[in-house]
Amino acid sequence: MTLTLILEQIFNGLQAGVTLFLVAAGLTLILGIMDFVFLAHGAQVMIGAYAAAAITQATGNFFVGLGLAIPVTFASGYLLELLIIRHLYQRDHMEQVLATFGLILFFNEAIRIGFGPAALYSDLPESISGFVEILPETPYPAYRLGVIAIGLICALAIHLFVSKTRIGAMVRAGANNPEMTAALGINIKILFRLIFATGACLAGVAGMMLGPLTSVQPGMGEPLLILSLVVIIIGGIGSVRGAFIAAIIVGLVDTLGRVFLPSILRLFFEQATADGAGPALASMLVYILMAVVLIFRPTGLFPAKG
Amino acid sequence: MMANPVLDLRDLNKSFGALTATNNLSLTVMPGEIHALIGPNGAGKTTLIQQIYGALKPDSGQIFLNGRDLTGLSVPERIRAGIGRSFQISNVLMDFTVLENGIIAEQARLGQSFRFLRPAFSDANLIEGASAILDRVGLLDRAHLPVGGLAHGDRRMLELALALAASPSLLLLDEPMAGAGPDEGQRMTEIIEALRGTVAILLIEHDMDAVFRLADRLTVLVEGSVIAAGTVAEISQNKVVKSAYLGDED
Amino acid sequence: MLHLHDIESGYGAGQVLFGVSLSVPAGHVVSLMGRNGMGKTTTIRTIMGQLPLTAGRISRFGNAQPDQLPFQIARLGIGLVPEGRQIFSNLDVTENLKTFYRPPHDDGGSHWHYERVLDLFPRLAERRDHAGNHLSGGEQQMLAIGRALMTNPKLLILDEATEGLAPIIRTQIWDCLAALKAEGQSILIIDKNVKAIARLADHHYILNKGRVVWNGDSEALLATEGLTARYLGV
Amino acid sequence: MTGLFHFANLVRAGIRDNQLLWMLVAGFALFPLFTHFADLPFWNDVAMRIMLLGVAAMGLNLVLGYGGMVSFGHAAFIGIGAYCVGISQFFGLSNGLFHILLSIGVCGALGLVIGYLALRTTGIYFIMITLAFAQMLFFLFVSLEQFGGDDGMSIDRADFLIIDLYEPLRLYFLIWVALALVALLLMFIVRSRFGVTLRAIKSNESRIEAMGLVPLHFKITSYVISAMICGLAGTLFASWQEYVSPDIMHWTRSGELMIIIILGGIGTLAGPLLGAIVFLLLEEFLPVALGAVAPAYAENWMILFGPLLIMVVLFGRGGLVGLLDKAIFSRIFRRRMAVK
Repeated sequence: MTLTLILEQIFNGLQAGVTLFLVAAGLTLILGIMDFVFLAHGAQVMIGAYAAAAITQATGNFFVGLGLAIPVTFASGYLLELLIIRHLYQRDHMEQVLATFGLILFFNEAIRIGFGPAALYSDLPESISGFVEILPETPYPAYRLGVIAIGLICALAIHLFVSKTRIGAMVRAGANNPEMTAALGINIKILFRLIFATGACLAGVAGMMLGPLTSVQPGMGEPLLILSLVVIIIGGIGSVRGAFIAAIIVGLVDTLGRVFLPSILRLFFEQATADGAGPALASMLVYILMAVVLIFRPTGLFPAKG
Repeated sequence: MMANPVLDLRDLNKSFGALTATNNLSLTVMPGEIHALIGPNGAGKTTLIQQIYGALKPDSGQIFLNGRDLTGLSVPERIRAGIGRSFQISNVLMDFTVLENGIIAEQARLGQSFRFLRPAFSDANLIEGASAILDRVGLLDRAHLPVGGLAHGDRRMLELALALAASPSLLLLDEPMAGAGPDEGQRMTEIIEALRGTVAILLIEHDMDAVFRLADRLTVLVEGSVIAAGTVAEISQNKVVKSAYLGDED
Repeated sequence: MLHLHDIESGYGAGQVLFGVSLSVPAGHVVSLMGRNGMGKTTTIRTIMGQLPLTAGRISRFGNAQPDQLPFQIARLGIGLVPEGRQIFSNLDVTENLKTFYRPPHDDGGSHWHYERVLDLFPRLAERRDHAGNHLSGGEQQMLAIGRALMTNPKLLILDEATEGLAPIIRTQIWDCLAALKAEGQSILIIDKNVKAIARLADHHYILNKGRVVWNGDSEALLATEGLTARYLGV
Repeated sequence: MTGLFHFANLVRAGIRDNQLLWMLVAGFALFPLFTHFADLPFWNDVAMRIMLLGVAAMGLNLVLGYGGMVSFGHAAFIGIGAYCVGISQFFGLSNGLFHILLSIGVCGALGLVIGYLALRTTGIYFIMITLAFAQMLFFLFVSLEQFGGDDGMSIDRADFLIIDLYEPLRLYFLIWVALALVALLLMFIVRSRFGVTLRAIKSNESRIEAMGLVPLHFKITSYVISAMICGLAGTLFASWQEYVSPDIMHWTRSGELMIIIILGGIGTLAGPLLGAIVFLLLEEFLPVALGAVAPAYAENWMILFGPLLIMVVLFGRGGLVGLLDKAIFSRIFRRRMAVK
């Protein structure tokens, strides 16, 4: 266990964390402001990844793929809200679970029909597939570093947008008291739709950035969806700041736990026990973390209301 | 010799941020009396009821029921200690019939709610107990109606019946006349009147005709503080009350 | 400005208003009085489109189109100061004001903007960075009025704007409303303070059990024997 | 489909919920007779799956339908029940009765822990937390290499007392007995003082508190009972499948259970079983139907099933059965109007 390895894994954790945040940011607003259980948010990740991969293949240019995928995901979120989601706001949570579960099945199957069940792999262009020395003799993939940078920039942009702009203040007012917000002349239906589309867009950005790092395949969004739900519960539903902090924590705990937990256990237990329990414990770590947070703070670390 | 009070509030304080909802408030309710709590909206009446009931925790001060310190007890524990409550907005079991509401209250009173075998709604003993509960407010003839189909005033009656079910020593009534028509209000007044002497009542009500008719004593609350307390005659002559409540300031 | 013709409304199956008619002419201050539970706030909520109109007609600034949404009604030029103030607790004072700014409808009236609202309520200027839930009741009330003024309304509606406040704060609020009236602001106000409202308003309506049982000017209000005791008193 | 339509009519005609339940249970007892004479042995297998999913859904329905707790993690209990068989056999313990008792015990204890933690929250938090706990267990078994990890482990149909479950129909009737027992248990619970209070908590928790009862006690108890029932279903599922892998507790299965309940009719005794029938028939016939139209895409039947779920939520308040019923009825009705 060297310093290099630790540093590298911390960066991997950060990269996982910021990606998770992009998925969780929109979702926490959808859950918190609209009180809407939107399980198909993972499908937006998938749509973003496929859009980027398909456009990259068609145009042969990775950056065009990334650039064009953004409006595609925004439009898909906008249309989804307009056609289906807005009819579900007044329904109870269980019906929302059922309908958005149906959406997941539909999107996964549609992608399977359109692109086949096999995973798509997209190669990174030469220009960004190299390594950067983050410390002397500690090379780190440039692309992952870029993902971290873009994720942090997005996080900063979201933070500034929500806390500094007038529309951001409208969003927060809408979260606090939608009826009063409307009575002051704000069209909260449009506001909700834009939040929804923006959330979809952010999830899409996460998907397209993950494309070259993982396999792009039907259902790829669901593990991220579940993890981002954990993030939202830890951070407090409806809080963007909470989502960011929780996402980084979850990203680091998950990544570092998987790498280092078995060796840490080996310090205390016999090798066989440690090797058996290590991976199991590591994969449960974020859920254990969530349970612990809930025992002490049942509404998460930074609840948006109250 | 003075009897011991049923409810004894000592120096209660409660604030929400900079908003003082209850300000150093002390108050007693004597056995069998109807004690009305009046004051403008936002004066902290419901907040006070919530603290007695246990849904809100006072920042400081103590609450005694029959000499027992309730501070720190949960809502169900306070109910079992002898508090009954009706809510501002009808709080009854809407998906059940009137009789079923009574049966659920009766089995709770008997401490039998944790039984798994015999059907509850066809149990003769429970039906008998529930009928007695409903009879007190004159709802027996509507026992088999679903609560959802009940007139608003009857729902208020059922609410009162449920609050009375466990024979509490203190009844908290939060605007029992709210939303009732004139006839319903009259009926409710008569039923509360009939309870006088059997149970101590702390009553919040805006219908002043009803308050003047029912209350043995009045406490006037403004901005969380008691500004006057006394009999109906004393309060209705009180200049401070007039200016604070009617707002006839110059 | 605002005309209600025989409106009926309520919550679900429970009807609250049984044919209420009233008018607010331009530049006038009109009051709506009555005890709690008589339908005052229900009338306001129906005017704002927050409750459906089941019968009758509402004309807002000559626009009588039914089924408008609350935000559309607000944009026609109604500024609401709601019962219970309803300040956004997670926004600071500045955000509570600036977020809802809309320019005036025509250049005739006065123009309310952030600085001018702070001039009107110097207390708010001192607390401009405080979150809404860290304000006292009086400050919240001032903020609610300021917030409604920021929309540059043609008609300002105040629902119990002095309720539950200390007398000195109430006096400030009344002075502020008098100043607004002097500028020609049209106002519909609900309050229980008969004397203060008789000084401010030109015309009064008294609601009892969902019906207008009396209306008239201030002189008549104060002169009519037993009116306040019957419909308004303790 | 006409059969289901007929049942819906029976309900309308005043056949009570519990009567419908017992008719269905009796139907499953007689079903092997039908498959024997019609020479359709494959359908016994389908019927076993329906009964197993039905039992699990009935267990979930106690908290979901009667208690109003939207648990999105009940597949975990099915999985734990199934792994109780696998792991017992791994250590050489092969008695089926022991497996059942073990899984009921383990699921009860686990239900107590998860229920206690999850029920501190409400609303969306509760949904998400139950889901997260199920995921925790899912990943636990994915990473337990000694018990097969991702690949799972195969299972012997264990001896149940002296019955050899490899004999034809033995397992079928063991499952049937479990179904009947669970149906009986739920019928008693739902009508009992406890069940009545649980339903009242769903209707209005604060009124139950105002009666001096602690709602949490009732909720946790029902959560534990429902976990045990799902554990039982999982144990039998493992025997039926002769195999167990983490897949059995994948979060989509929790979704499936919810779908089954809502399709059949939430908060009813017969609903979960009815829903299981509809669900598995859709699973059998949608590919056939799709294959008839577009042979290349028969495997992609989910593309129809997903929108179907959305339609049920948007237009069919009374579950799929209600939807079908309404559609057929209104057509007949319109035709009659036209004749007049």
